[in-house]
Amino acid sequence: MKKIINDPKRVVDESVAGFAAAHADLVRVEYDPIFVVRADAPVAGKVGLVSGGGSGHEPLHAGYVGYGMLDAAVPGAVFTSPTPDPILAATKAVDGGAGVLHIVKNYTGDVLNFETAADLAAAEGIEVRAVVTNDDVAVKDSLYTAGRRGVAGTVLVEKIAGAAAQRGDSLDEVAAVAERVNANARSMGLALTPCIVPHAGEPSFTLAEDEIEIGIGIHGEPGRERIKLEPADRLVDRLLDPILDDLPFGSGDRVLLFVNGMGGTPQLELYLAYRRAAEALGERGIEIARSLVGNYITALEMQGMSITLLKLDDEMIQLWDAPVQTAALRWGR
Amino acid sequence: MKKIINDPKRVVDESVAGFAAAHADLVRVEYDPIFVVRADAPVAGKVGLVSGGGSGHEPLHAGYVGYGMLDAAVPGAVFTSPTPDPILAATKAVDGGAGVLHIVKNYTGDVLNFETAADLAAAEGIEVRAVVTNDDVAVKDSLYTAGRRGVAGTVLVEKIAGAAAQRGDSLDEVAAVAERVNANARSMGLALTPCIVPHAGEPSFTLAEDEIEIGIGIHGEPGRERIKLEPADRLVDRLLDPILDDLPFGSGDRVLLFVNGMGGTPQLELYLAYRRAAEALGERGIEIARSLVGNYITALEMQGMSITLLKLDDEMIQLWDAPVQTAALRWGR
Amino acid sequence: MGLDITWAVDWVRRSAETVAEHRTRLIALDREIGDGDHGENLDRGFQAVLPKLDDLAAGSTPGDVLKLVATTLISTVGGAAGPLYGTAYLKGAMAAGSATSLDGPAIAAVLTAARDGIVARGKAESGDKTMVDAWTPAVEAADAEAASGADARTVLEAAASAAEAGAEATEPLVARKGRASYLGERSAGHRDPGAESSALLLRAAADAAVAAAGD
Amino acid sequence: MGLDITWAVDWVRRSAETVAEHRTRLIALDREIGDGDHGENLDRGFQAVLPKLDDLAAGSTPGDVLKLVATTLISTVGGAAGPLYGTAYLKGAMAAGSATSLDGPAIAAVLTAARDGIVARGKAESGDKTMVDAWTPAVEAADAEAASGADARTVLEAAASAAEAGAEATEPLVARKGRASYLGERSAGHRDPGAESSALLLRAAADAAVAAAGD
Ligand SMILES: Nc1ncnc2c1ncn2[C@@H]1O[C@H](COP(=O)(O)OP(=O)(O)O)[C@@H](O)[C@H]1O
Ligand SMILES: Nc1ncnc2c1ncn2[C@@H]1O[C@H](COP(=O)(O)OP(=O)(O)O)[C@@H](O)[C@H]1O
Ligand SMILES: [Mg+2]
Ligand SMILES: [Mg+2]
Ligand SMILES: [Mg+2]
Ligand SMILES: [Mg+2]
Repeated sequence: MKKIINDPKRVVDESVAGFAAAHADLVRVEYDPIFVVRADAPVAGKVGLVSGGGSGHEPLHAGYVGYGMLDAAVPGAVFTSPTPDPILAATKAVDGGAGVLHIVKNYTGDVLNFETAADLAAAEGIEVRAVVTNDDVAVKDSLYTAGRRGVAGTVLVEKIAGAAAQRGDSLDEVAAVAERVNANARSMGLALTPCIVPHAGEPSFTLAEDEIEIGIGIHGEPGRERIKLEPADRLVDRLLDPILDDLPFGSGDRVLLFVNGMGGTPQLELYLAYRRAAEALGERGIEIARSLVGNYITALEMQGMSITLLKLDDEMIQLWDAPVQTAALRWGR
Repeated sequence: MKKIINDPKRVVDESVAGFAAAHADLVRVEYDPIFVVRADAPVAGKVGLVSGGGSGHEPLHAGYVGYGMLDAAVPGAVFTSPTPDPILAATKAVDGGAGVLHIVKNYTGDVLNFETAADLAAAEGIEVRAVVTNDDVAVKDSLYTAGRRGVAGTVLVEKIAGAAAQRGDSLDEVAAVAERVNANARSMGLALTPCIVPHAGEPSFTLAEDEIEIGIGIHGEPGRERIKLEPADRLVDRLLDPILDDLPFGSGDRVLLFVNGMGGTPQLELYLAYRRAAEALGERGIEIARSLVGNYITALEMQGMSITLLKLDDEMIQLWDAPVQTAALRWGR
Repeated sequence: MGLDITWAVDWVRRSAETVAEHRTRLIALDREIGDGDHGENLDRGFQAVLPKLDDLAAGSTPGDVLKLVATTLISTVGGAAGPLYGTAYLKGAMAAGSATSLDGPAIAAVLTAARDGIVARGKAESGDKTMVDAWTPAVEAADAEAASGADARTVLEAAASAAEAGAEATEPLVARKGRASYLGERSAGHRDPGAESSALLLRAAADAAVAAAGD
Repeated sequence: MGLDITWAVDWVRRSAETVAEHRTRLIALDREIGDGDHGENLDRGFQAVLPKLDDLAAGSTPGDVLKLVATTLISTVGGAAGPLYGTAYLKGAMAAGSATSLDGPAIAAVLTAARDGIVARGKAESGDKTMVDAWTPAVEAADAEAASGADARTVLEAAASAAEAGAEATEPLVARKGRASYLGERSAGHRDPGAESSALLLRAAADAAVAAAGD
């Protein structure tokens, strides 16, 4: 295992400390229990947005704390949901009197720990709502399973709901727009290489030089299918087709096209993939109204990418375009 | 070789096409010869800034084309300087009547090709000045060698000179501030893994599971020294010490601390490294006035990082803080 | 002869020991069909419980020990296993009440409450390839022994053996809950890490009971 | 007997062929002490020259062919080798002038001008571990042969052999110019890719002269 780390047990603490030092203008960090919070929190009268989950997906979530997006991020150990204590502490720290929205990726651990924290916060008189993101079409959904994973769509939910909160929407309104974004977002990912969790020290799976995993999540877990490496355009189609069929997306739709890197794939390749995705959408008469390309939700050093489509409406576009000032997403101020 | 590409010969063209499609609000692309230019170029009366070099360092340089930074970027083949033709074409495309500054990283190929283009542009009546960046302390400098490489300091030169041009400085003034940034910037890098040039298909060097290269550049070339992997804090010190000694930097200096990822290293590790770098500067009484952490100048999927220190003065801080709107660096608008 | 506070404390110590010993194996199981953190998470949790055992007030009951484990796991483990085991120990503690000694039926009741807590929280059914597949046979075996008048040690022996068999029986299953469910058919052929750790914890309880009997 | 346009065109074709054939080896050499693109760059350049040969006007001279190679390499190769080889062919073309046939001394003059162009552009000295270390011995050998009255074919044979020896002799050197200089002492023990490609190109020139003599 080759990593720029000291003690594997201190990876998250030390990295968060570096993040806080580099972005002292945007955030501060509480250490016991650990969470990252907007420098000016709580913002009086504003709905507070809290997200969190296992570490290793950077810039998610701490990179999205700031004006117009999250009020706090709660980092767990690598790929491990945080416990209720820091979620509760973060919830209290961002409560400006208008209630708090939890944005939770759909994993059993995240859901259960956020649930407990929400119960505890409610017991202390804070109004909490939760939105559970589940945009991953690689997972077959059913009443009898854990359901779909929350993946890259979560970034879009955080930006758009964050803008709604920033303009003064109520908790119900912010939760509603977050739900709407999640309901209109679909993602799918692939991996060329596995990643190595620091405390595990070994890759999550092994792949031959010509093999890739299709339908992966963001935790270094194997995907649904192992196939031979194919040209980029074909790989893009393999991700895009199930996404398009699922919502479904069709001619005349306006979308946000989001090509996300898993952490170890260079931008050169992400933009090359974007080219084909844009072409394929064009062929179907789907209009790309907004784009996002880069490493926005990752699985440590994994090489691979995911594609997300979000079907936009006017309000979503307006909220997407609204100013945001975070370490990882910034425009308009 | 595992990459999200189609034909290795078309990697740069297809990626640039994707970049142009994703950022049509910021840039347009000319294809024959290929270069990326600000959507509103030429800006009348403004000094035009052109940079370029081999591809594979993304977001450098196309990611820095836009308001307040570069006017054009000229991408060569992967790790290969572009030829004079596209440099000349880009120079003509951004000439707003106030002259054009070439920002050239110090590599024989880049210097020679930009030189030829500048001669040709001068012959067409365009005033061209060149600033050659050479911030890499890993390379021993001497009159008899090719000199130091231009590496991460180039990003800082482009931002600060770009802001000077944007506020209306003359060609001489913009060149002077670019030279001043270069003269006050020092960098050094290390690699945990090599990278693979698409047309080569094989790694540039091989490293054992416990070995790293110290003093690498950004072209997948081996460094000056191969050592055993060490804890992150020790690695940071290994990069920082020669940087500090070289300028030298000392107590009371205000600096910009830039921890750059080589492409395949996750943010988690970069911020962890930043923590130690900030601590080490603090121990020496050096004030970190500004920071930058992320993948800003890369070597494809290489795992590793570089550290850059820039000694700041008031004007540099003001120009650093000035609004910038590019694909990869954006604030203030 | 019932099991008292000494047993409960010993169970926790043995739990921490067996989890540490099998940490790497649990990580490896979780890497195959999950995200490779189960052994690390549980190890962190039980290591956090150990120092707190020294602070237990005089006159503490087995129920107090279980509650201490519950709250510590909840606040240190995270992931799916943290809340699920936390709930299990919490409900077990409630079933144990303030009794100073637990006989066969009481132990069976504790295990039943723990299992019910896991099911209530995680909504998994038998056969979903989760820790429930270790707990449910364990509870059934414990109930049967308790009904036939067995002592606490025998009840725990039966539960541990049934949990071990249950964990092994998860191997051919296709997961329907937890991370392994994302793999679909590819989850078959691997043992569920949570079922395995459940078996380890119940074996630790039985071993502690044997040691207590030997006192 | 002098070398005419047929020889010049044949040289270019043989150059393209030998560069394509040794593309992978040149890449490998450049990977060891550079950035692994030399074979790719040169191959791209010479492949771009080939179709242009068909468009040469009737009555073109060897100098016209060299100029065509120069401008094409400059606008397609990039990197260090593009401008350096471009300058070499450009200066060579100027030395060839409008002669329709090049004898021994004329060939030696072309090679000298080419080498001088590389040195003027790249500022490398002998022993810096660059293509100059192939060109300088080649020029010296060519001059010596030309001075002793040898014909063009013999001059080129001598130049090619000297370039090959010069390329081989770069192996122990520590680089002071080009990318290999960044490696410091670690550049020793590897052959310079540009010196190697220079030897290939000069061997192609000699082979073309042999073929022309056989006409
Ligand atoms: N819904 C559920 N009900 C019961 N047990 C579950 C459920 N989801 C997951 N588990 C158990 O949790 C174990 C995984 O725990 P762990 O690896 O610590 O958490 P995570 O999956 O969050 O990484 C699985 O092996 C399984 O036994
Ligand atoms: N200053 C120089 N003078 C002469 N030859 C040089 C000089 N710098 C580099 N070279 C030659 O160029 C070769 C490398 O060419 P190439 O790989 O195509 O360019 P780059 O180094 O830009 O990748 C080296 O092997 C060396 O022979
Ligand atoms: Mg986990
Ligand atoms: Mg090159
Ligand atoms: Mg797990
Ligand atoms: Mg090269």
